[in-house]
Amino acid sequence: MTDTLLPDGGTEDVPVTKRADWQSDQEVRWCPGCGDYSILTALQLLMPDLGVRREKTVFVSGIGCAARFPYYMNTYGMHSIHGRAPAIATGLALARPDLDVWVVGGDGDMLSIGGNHLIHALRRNIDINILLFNNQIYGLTKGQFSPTSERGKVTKSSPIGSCATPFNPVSLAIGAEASFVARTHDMDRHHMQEMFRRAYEHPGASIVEVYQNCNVFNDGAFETITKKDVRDDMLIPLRHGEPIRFGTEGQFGVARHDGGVEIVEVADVGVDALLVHDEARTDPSTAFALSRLAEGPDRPTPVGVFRAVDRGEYGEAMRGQVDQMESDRGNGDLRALLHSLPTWTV
Amino acid sequence: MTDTLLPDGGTEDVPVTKRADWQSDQEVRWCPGCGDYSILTALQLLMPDLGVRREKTVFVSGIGCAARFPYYMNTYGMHSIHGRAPAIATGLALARPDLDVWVVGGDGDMLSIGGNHLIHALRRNIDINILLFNNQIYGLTKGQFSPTSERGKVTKSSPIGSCATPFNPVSLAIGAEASFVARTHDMDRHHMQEMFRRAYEHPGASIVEVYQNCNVFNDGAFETITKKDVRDDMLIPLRHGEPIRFGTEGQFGVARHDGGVEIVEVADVGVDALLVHDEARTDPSTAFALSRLAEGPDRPTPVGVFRAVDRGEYGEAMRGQVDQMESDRGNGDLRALLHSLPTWTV
Amino acid sequence: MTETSAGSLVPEVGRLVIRFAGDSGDGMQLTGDRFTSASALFGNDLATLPEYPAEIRAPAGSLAGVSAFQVHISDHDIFTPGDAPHVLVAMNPAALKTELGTLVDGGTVIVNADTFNDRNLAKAGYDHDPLEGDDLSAYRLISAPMTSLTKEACKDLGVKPRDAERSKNFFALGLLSWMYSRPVEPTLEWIDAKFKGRDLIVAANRTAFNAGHAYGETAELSDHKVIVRPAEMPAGTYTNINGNTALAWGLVAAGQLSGLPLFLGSYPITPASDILHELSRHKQFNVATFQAEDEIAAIGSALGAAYGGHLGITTTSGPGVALKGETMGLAVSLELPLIIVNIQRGGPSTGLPTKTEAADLLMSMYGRHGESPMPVIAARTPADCFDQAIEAARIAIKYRTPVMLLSDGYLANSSEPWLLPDVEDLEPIPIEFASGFNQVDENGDEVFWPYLRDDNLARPWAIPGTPEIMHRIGGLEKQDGSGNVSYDGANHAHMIALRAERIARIPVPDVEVSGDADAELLLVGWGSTWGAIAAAVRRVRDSGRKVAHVHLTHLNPMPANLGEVLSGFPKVLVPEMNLGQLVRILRDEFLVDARPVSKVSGQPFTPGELQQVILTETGDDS
Amino acid sequence: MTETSAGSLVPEVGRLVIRFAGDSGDGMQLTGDRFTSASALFGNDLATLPEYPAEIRAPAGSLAGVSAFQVHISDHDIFTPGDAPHVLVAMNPAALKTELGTLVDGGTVIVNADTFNDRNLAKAGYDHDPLEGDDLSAYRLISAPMTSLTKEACKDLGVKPRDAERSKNFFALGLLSWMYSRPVEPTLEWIDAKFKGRDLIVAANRTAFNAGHAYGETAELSDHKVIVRPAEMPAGTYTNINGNTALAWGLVAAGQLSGLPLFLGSYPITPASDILHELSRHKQFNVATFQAEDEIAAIGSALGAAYGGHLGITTTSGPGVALKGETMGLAVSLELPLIIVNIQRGGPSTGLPTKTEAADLLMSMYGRHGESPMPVIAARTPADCFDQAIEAARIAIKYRTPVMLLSDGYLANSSEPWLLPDVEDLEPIPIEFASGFNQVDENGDEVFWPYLRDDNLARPWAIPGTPEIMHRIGGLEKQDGSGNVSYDGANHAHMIALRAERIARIPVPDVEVSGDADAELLLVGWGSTWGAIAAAVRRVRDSGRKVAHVHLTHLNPMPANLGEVLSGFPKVLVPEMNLGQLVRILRDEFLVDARPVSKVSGQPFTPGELQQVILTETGDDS
Ligand SMILES: Cc1ncc(C[n+]2csc(CCOP(=O)(O)OP(=O)(O)O)c2C)c(N)n1
Ligand SMILES: Cc1ncc(C[n+]2csc(CCOP(=O)(O)OP(=O)(O)O)c2C)c(N)n1
Ligand code: SF4
Ligand code: SF4
Ligand SMILES: [Mg+2]
Ligand SMILES: [Mg+2]
Repeated sequence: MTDTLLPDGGTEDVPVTKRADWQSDQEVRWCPGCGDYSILTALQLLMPDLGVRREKTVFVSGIGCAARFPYYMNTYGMHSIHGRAPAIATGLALARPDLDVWVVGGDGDMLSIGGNHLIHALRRNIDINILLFNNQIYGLTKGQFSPTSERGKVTKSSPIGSCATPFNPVSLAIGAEASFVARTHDMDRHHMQEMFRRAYEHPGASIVEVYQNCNVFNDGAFETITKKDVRDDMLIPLRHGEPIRFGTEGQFGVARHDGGVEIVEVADVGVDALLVHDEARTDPSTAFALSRLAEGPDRPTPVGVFRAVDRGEYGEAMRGQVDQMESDRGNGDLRALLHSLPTWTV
Repeated sequence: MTDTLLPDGGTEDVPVTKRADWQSDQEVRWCPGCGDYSILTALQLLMPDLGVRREKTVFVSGIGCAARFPYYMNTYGMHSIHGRAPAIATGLALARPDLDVWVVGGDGDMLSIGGNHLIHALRRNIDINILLFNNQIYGLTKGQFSPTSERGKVTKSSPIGSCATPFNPVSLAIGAEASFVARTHDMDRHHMQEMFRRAYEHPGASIVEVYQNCNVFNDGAFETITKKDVRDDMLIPLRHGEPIRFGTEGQFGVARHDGGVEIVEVADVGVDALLVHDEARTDPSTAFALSRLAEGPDRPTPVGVFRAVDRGEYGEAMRGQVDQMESDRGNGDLRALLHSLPTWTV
Repeated sequence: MTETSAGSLVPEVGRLVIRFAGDSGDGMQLTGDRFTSASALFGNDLATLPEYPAEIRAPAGSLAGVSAFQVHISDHDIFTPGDAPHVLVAMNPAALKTELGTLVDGGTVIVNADTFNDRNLAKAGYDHDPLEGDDLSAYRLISAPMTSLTKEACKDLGVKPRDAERSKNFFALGLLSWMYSRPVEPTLEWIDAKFKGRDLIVAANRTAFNAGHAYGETAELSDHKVIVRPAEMPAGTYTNINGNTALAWGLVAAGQLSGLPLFLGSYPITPASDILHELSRHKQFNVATFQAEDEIAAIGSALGAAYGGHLGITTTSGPGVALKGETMGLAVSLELPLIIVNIQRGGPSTGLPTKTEAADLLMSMYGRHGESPMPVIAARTPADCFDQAIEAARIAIKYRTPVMLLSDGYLANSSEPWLLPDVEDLEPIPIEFASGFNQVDENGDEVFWPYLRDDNLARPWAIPGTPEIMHRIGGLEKQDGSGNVSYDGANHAHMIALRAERIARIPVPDVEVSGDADAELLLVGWGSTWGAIAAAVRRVRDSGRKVAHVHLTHLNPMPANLGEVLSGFPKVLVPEMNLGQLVRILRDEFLVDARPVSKVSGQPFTPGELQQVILTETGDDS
Repeated sequence: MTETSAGSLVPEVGRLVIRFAGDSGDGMQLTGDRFTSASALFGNDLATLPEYPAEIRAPAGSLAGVSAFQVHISDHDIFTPGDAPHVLVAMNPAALKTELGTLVDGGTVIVNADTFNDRNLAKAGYDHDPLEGDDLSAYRLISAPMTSLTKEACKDLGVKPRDAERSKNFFALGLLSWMYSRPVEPTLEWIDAKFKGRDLIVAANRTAFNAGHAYGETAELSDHKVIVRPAEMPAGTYTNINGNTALAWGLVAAGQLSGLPLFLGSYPITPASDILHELSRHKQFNVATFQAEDEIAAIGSALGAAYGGHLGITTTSGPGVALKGETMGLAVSLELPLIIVNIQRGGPSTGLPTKTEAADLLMSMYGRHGESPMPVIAARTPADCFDQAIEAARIAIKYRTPVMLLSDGYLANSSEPWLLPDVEDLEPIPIEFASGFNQVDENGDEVFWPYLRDDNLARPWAIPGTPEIMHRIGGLEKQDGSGNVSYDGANHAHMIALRAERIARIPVPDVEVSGDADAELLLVGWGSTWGAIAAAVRRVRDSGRKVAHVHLTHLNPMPANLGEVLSGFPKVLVPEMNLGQLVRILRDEFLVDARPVSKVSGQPFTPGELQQVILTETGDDS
């Protein structure tokens, strides 16, 4: 497939950049103290390390506070409409495999109105990196519950509490055949960067759930697990090839139990009983089980890469078909096409 | 909540009905041989047994061959628009808890365009019974691949094969927090009826995937597992409280393996090693693992109830809030409402 | 009760427009609101216009973070929040910078002098201090160190200085209350009630308010004092209401009047969300609010509830309406009652979400595939939203049709005194659900025909649960009468004509011409332009010229006498907050050479702008 | 080459309309298609109209299962598939029952007598055998036992009788080929090619065809023979093409002419799906087809691809367009090229999905929130779909705008001979992507302004991957030029005006008046009504009366001379397959008293219907 008109994207070495090169000239307009800032910083600091070109990088977003993200990156970017970023990014990524396409959105944008595009992008394994900023609230519209808000949540649109069970974004993604699923949070720059890098490196669709604090409408939603002083006991780091273990002294761990997983005290069961994390299992069942450990951010919650398997990216297959037809039939010949049905001459 | 204007729905006993009472006067217009017929028959034969009233029963559907279902039931029915049946049914079920609301649709209707409404209805646990007729094809539009078509499927819109990994509807539903998930197929009336009855009895949202043969555009899609002579070896019946076992002589079974489940020979492992099916596990991990047994209908495939847990139905909570506000504030007093902001008198 | 007793030396003015502006964190909306309430209780007629920044919380002190609230008070009935303000309260340099341009020449500028430091000046883009240069020479400046005076006043209360500082808006409010002789008690009582239990805050706010009040006296600002006397208003009880609240209450009222439970299916979107918020607080009126996963599910759920015999409603704004088109088409085909509320905002696309515009009229009329006519009505003032919500329900229920109810960001947020109706006077909305067979078939058997029509051409509202009359409906074309699916061409043509006629025949009140029936020029408006047009027409007529005004509430179908009315005027102008949409419909329907007057800058017309247009058109462009 | 040499006794007719009708399983579409091909090769001008039942496979023998194919052949240029057929081929009683009414008085009815048994008669709702009563007395009946004759002829081939029976449509085709002197070889060759490898089927079909041909001779049907001579057509190579195929090829051509890869994002829907199918077969033209999860994702993906520098296209029908409104609005705001193809069908809602209608014009113009103008163009004939697809691409690319391309179910499926263009003659579509800085900022630095405009007011098409000019775009209002988000009211007003002007200024060809420039009556049409209007106008003018016709391809913007043209005619009628939509726009734009002529019965106008309208309007209603 020859896209002669498209920029060939520089054959010289990727230039060395620094954070400032990735910062756009736009004033950042989130509320002071918003968790989005630290995510932005993490990514802007990471980009120079990825060895990618700014002009080959595109951020696509929907609408919401999170969705303002593209404005602040000195890359290409589209701030589209509510919920549709995964669909738009799908078209862009399929058309332009030379680009790195990132999708950024909030829990409302991507799980409420955009839920269908999200699960289909994951299923198809489109080569995009999805960052889901989950603050469990609608920020931009000033505080209604979202599909990740806990049951009973009191908000402007649920004055005596919401009635709905929330999605667990990791479970949903795994149920939708996602090939890469990770979780991180806005209080740990290093961990975010690790997850973003892994998402970037993954062929096909990757989704990273980022617990993000909305200090205006849902302040402290993740405090119980992400605050520095509780983190060790409340976050369960998933590390490929390692037994899943956490706690200030590593006193807790995760072990299989009745088809799922449960938290155990290492002292009780011994290290060998701990589940050794294997993010590359073809069968997503264990990854799914891990996603069930915490129903909400009030119990010890796994962070890290739940699942990372290479199962073939959609665009490659799609472009393969163009190539196949080209090699079967030669490059398109318009005259031949027009004459392909029975013709007669007067 | 007093709906004085709404029909009070008969206090006399539910009248005894027979199949014919549930058949509408409309000529059935599916292709001769279509699997939809047997599903219709199964349901029309079942209804008299459920002890329900025709006037209290509503079928809501989207668009597609499957979605013509409501026309043939002598109940209330709405043949709505493509993909939106779960949303419309949600409103109806919430407004009218006295009704039994069924949703019928195809794999395109409910998993492609309607995927988002479906997963949100499941998550919220709306009290509706969803029958997903999965024929792995778009029937009504004459044969394009659907979100459940296998990769590589050749159809009108994928002349050299589709590039996408399909959804596993059971996995997707479980990932979306479904409280009741079952699978059955159009070749076994008795099993269908059992599943439909269970779906009916379940409080909250229930979804039944029905493997359905489209003999015109995707004939034989499930033949390898549902044909009478292979069925025993290819279908894995899930029965609550029983070890999962199948095969003409019961020679196969399902056992846990590496966090998932696998098929074993009973002779090799012994009966005690088999997984005892527990549909009521709060943790959906095992149900999810079971859903992964077959990637497509070419390997032994579980049928039956994967998961059935009562986790509180949305409508009940919602109506509870009306009651709560009524008891906190008394029945709405319009005059008081109009005077609830500061007033002054001239 | 205050100094403004007769005989005072305070000059009187007929009306006064005050604009409060400050940083988002400065509490300007609250300050404006309180001033408004006090003015309402005092007896003025009034109208308000809040304006928020688009960002949730823009950086403190920035131009983007300026929040403003305009209030127009008067001693006679008024229609709008006013043109250029007479008084600008600017709590920081950014507010001064963005808002000064709107002030009338010679107007009063009241600033919080404490904020005019280098940092804030820089943030606002000033390279000098405007309080010192010539910037304000055309205005009357009151420069009060509000922050420090407030801190000072509170210093003995035990409030932390930073908390005391937060009360500075009450200082401003106190000062304005003194200058314009507002009653003091209501505000103090309100403070007590609002911050009940938080004694320090009550004390600080009270103290700041009193300090501001005293400041006027002591700083000898007496020559700034003016008084706006109470307006003569019809007797009755009033409340100050904005459009969204009125609309929500109107829906509640429609539920009560019809005896139907309300089902709102909605998805949050500015500036419509507040209707969802408001309704979700009043469930005791048998109101169910369902926050759906998107706008399509929102209308879908409302339609499902309507099918079940509830009053189904969906509320949204332009982008949401653009998503609902297909489901509206289904509702048209199903012939079920449904209310779609569109609080219009600046477009296209995401556009200017927090600004007003009224550019969705043509979409309301034609934004569905196929021939799918729907009644469209539009509210004209905040309080009118109450009436039109009821009207929308009445039409939807009686004619079994989806109805589009239009409001806009301006009506949604601005407020006016509303003479509360007597609840008993509201006309009930009769409901009749089908209850049994309505037809005899060829075999002489009784059957139910879901598309048998009444005198209004409406089909039965036949809800599930009703014994005997089970039937199926759907979006495929149906045989008229039996409702069976029909692919028959002649029947399709018949049904299309019938659906059109059913809507076209809905009786709507004739338009009334206000102003001079023998004028050369007629202004035709719809929706929220009412206030500005009415005010402009009054001004022009007061100056001795002739002009007439007709305002449409019902846009589809239109009043029967409209064509005749239009033909009576040589010139017809149609002011709209769009590029000219109603004008297209009028030209098409009536072949009149009506011309558009457009404003699409995110703000409502001011009376002055339209006054100028009228003067120009009537031959004087002074 | 056949018996129709000069001097034969066979009477000549100028044109002939034949309608093939039978059960869905009878292969009528294929039979009609073959007859059409043979006629094309013979040199007739022609036009076809297939009509399928709505069900995939309705019960055999039922009225709902009748499938029909109409072909109009002639010795002169024609414009439509004809009015009432002269010949009806009815393969079973149900086909006779549903189709007989359309036949001209005295027309020929050819039936497969074998199917007229009790069972089939009952299924068709006959209580007697119409072949025996008076039902057909007004017609010329040819009653051939096609099934048994076919079986008989095939009996020695070794084909199972049930399989042989399947070939009965070839019997019918053979008979018609004999009656109307169609060349035989092409059909036989086609059979060989089509069923290659399945020798028994080839033999059965060949045998049946020959048997039918012989039947005409032996059954002495000679007085039924007529001949339609080849038409004089411009020299060149022709192919018989339907609208959907032409449209798909036009898109491929646009890709080739612009050098852009094609990206089609689509979701299946009748009658648009075939474009998706066709394009997915031609990936070697650098065509990507993406079957999305719904219509919103379909247009979204196309827009994403367009942003990436591909020619982004989405194809759908009415209900799908109703879902795309919000994303079209985004495309308007982003000012990116995008083609939205709407193959209109009967509405509202699901309506009559397999029938034609053209009632989405107003939605195309106004079906988005806010002021979001978009070019709209409509194809007029099947082959014209090729040209208009290219035109849509040309406008989209040059003016960086979404373009709505309208076709309908009738154009989609009906076919006509198309004089194949010389590929070299097609005008290239120049592409220019932005390649670097285009502006200098206050500091003297080079910068890129994504909304800097060219002479056409179009902004740069600046695609990701281009070094240096990284920038962000979105649906919020933007500062003109810099493209930065702007909440400034004056800029918003400017941008709205600019977006409107950009579209309004697109140059489109003037309309040409065909017929009599000095007539009293002008017919204005758009889209697929062209054929029927042109044919009616020709008939009326042939009869000596004056009438004129103007046909619009460009509906937004409209041709510059249209107003002047309209003003030249005292009477203007606008035939449309809706309740009157273009007529609204014309009345609005030009204040002419144009009046609608509506047809909404799921079928296109026939020339006869419009002829009658014209005669009535021009004072003769004979
Ligand atoms: C079609 C449409 N519907 C609704 C909205 C209003 N809206 C904007 S953002 C948003 C949700 C914001 O929540 P989330 O996606 O979680 O992002 P956050 O602001 O929390 O980062 C909504 C409902 C819109 N802009 N467009
Ligand atoms: C908005 C909209 N998009 C597309 C269609 C066309 N359409 C009708 S049914 C259908 C899919 C049918 O497949 P499925 O849901 O699997 O049902 P089946 O016919 O296989 O039973 C499609 C794409 C439509 N009617 N409306
Ligand atoms: S509202 Fe919440 S999510 Fe949005 S910018 Fe403010 S703090 Fe962040
Ligand atoms: S097309 Fe397939 S699914 Fe549809 S009715 Fe026919 S056999 Fe059944
Ligand atoms: Mg959020
Ligand atoms: Mg299907």
